[in-house]
Amino acid sequence: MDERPADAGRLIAARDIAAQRGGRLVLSGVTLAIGPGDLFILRGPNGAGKTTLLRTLAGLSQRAAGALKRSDNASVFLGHADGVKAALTARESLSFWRMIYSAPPAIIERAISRLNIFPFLDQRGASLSAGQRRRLALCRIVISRRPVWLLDEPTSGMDAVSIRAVVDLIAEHCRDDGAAVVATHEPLDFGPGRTIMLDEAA
Amino acid sequence: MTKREKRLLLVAAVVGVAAVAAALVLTALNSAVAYFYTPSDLQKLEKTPVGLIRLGGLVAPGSVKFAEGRETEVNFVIKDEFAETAVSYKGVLPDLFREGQGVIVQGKLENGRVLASEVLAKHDENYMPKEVADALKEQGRWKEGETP
Amino acid sequence: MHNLANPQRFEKLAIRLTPLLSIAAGVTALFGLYYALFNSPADYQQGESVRIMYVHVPAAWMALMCYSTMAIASGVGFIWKHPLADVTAKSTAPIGAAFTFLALVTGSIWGKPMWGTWWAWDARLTSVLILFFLYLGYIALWSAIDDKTRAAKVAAIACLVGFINIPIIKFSVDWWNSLHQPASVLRGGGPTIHQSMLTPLLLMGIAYGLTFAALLLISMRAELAERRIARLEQSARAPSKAMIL
Amino acid sequence: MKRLMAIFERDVTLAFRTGGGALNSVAFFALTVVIFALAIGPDRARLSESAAPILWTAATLAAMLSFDRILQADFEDGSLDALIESGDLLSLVALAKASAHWVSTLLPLILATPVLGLLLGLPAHAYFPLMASMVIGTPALSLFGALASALALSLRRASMLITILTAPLLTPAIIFGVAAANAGARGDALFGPALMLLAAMTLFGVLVTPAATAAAIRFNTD
Repeated sequence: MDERPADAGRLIAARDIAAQRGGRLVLSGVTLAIGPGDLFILRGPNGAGKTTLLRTLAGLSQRAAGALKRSDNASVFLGHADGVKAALTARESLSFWRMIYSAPPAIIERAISRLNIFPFLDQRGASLSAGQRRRLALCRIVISRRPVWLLDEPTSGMDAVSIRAVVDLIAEHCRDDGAAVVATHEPLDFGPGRTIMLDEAA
Repeated sequence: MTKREKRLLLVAAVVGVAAVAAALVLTALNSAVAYFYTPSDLQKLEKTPVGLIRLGGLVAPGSVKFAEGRETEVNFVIKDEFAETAVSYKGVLPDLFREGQGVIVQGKLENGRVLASEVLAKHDENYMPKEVADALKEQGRWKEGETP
Repeated sequence: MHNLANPQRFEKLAIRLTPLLSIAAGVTALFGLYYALFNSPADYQQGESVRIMYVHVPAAWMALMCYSTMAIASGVGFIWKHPLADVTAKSTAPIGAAFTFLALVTGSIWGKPMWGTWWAWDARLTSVLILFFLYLGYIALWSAIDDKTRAAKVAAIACLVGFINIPIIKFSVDWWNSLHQPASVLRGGGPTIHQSMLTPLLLMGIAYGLTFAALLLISMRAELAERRIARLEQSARAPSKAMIL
Repeated sequence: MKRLMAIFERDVTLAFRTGGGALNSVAFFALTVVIFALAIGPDRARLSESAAPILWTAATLAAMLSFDRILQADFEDGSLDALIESGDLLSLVALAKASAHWVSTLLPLILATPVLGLLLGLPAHAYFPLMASMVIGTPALSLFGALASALALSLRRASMLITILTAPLLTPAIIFGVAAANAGARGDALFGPALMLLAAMTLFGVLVTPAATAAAIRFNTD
């Protein structure tokens, strides 16, 4: 799986990129290629630039230097915020994202069952717990049908059962020729996968 | 629709909107959107305007008549090329006020006469020493209020 | 970082130019004021009050010029990402606001004896007042956003959108029949100001322009110094590198 | 297009659900008008003369207070990132959001205008010109409001800054809006040209603000 010709079939290829946050250079010299099947766990202490790296790979943040190649609609990004509206029910949120990503209904059914949304499908965002909101947010990631998932602390606020479900979901997505970069402080076990250590010393 | 077609459509829409906006501005500016009415504008109005209006034009020569013994009560006529409007005013006139001078008055229109509450003098874009102005006038090459 | 050489060369140049410009501005202003106050005739209509023109009109020119400078600098910073462009734009704003304020105040002082009012809501006066508020908004935006790279880009957008006001100011007196008189100097068919009055006006215009240049250089240097300090404060922590295991 | 409709629909729904957000604007609008009316005093003639400027000013103030909602909420809860990624041109997303703001905030104000006009003693023939000027001119408010909201996106308490940024850009809308309303009521020839200038302002907004808003969003989410 590791032996592929350079850049062929790559979804996102970053070469020597640097990124700023608040005017300070937080990352530099990062080279990373993401292709189908790749799963990266992104680790590093607070302030090391995990979120910045994810946002840069997502094309949301400008890089300060380096080259970034992304194929069309390569990725979907989940940040710290869930993007769940307090005034909309889970069902309404999902149908909104379904329109945005023009996803077929089957995908939604699958997302709902995998992330166990059903129990609170008709509850408004305001009444959901942090873990429930996080699961709903992950539904959007599934619905997007984008190959590369860029996830920032996807399991924050979740109970053990939900964490297991999310880890399985991500692993399965990568087995199906998807890819993921997961920034996390938790000891999640995805099976095969590589680790990106972000550190001053690294 | 392909991406190219979409982009073309967008460009066409932008150009179209810009053209309409420009046409609207030019049409609007052609008809006078004014700080004040001229006497001929007033004649053309269908209804008498309610409330305060502004009227601008030249003070008709020979029309300025002060009330007897008082300098702060004055009647005069404002004219443009085609029409005239009578004005009454109580108050202090600006330094530049004189016959033939461009003025703007603000007040209520009653029975075709403006009862002004304010008189503003408008000066033109010509600046020159008095001697030059006199000389030009003497030679008949220039009249106050026009561009030399 | 990669373009540090350029600002440094600029600073060397600025240090040498600032005193020259200041002296030139002072000398021109002295000549200009001498002509304006003592060696130019009174106007056939306005009498001695016309002398306010020599401080008012150049201030109004500078108000427009500064905003145009800001807009051009913003555009340049936007497209070519030249490191000095957004320093120029930012440093011009307070100077432009001051000139606009000066134009408004002197205009008001001129308006009272001539027109008979301190202020009128005609197109020219209103659009210049709006210009003043555009300057204030631009300055407020800069000071509200801490991250200077971001502030530069965001303020540039605000500046460019507000540029629509500049042609409106210039042509307001032609488009609408306003209380304010039409253009006398920059008009088709040549100036309508007698030479004896045009000379002091242009001298004062040059003095104002030189003053602007000197002030701009000083405030740009201050801004560059401030940025250097900010950079020093931040460099405590090296950027992270990535190691893929 | 379907995506843009979805964004538009969601924003309108949210505006009416979130603590009566849109209705709060109507309440603010009405209260401002009442305060103006009380401040001017019982002179009926003066009141009806000032009706158009009061209603235009109050509507603009109400709009200004709601500008920060256009993008700030989406920015804070993370859905703005998702909309940026959604694949549609961000300018069009901005346009959809500005339209939603107009429908959910300004349209209710315009609908409330006749009632408040009654309160101010607006003469019968003055309603149509006033409403026409508001329908044609107020979209410009939403468009420039979306831009200001995007410019101030990364700031916590942005509504003061947004007011400072939008006031100079919106002044012409109030000037020509009131000019059109008054001219229409007087039946003089200025009505048409003033409406045209208003329409031109709105079109200028359509032309310039979406791209500027999109750029500002990108820089502020950077």
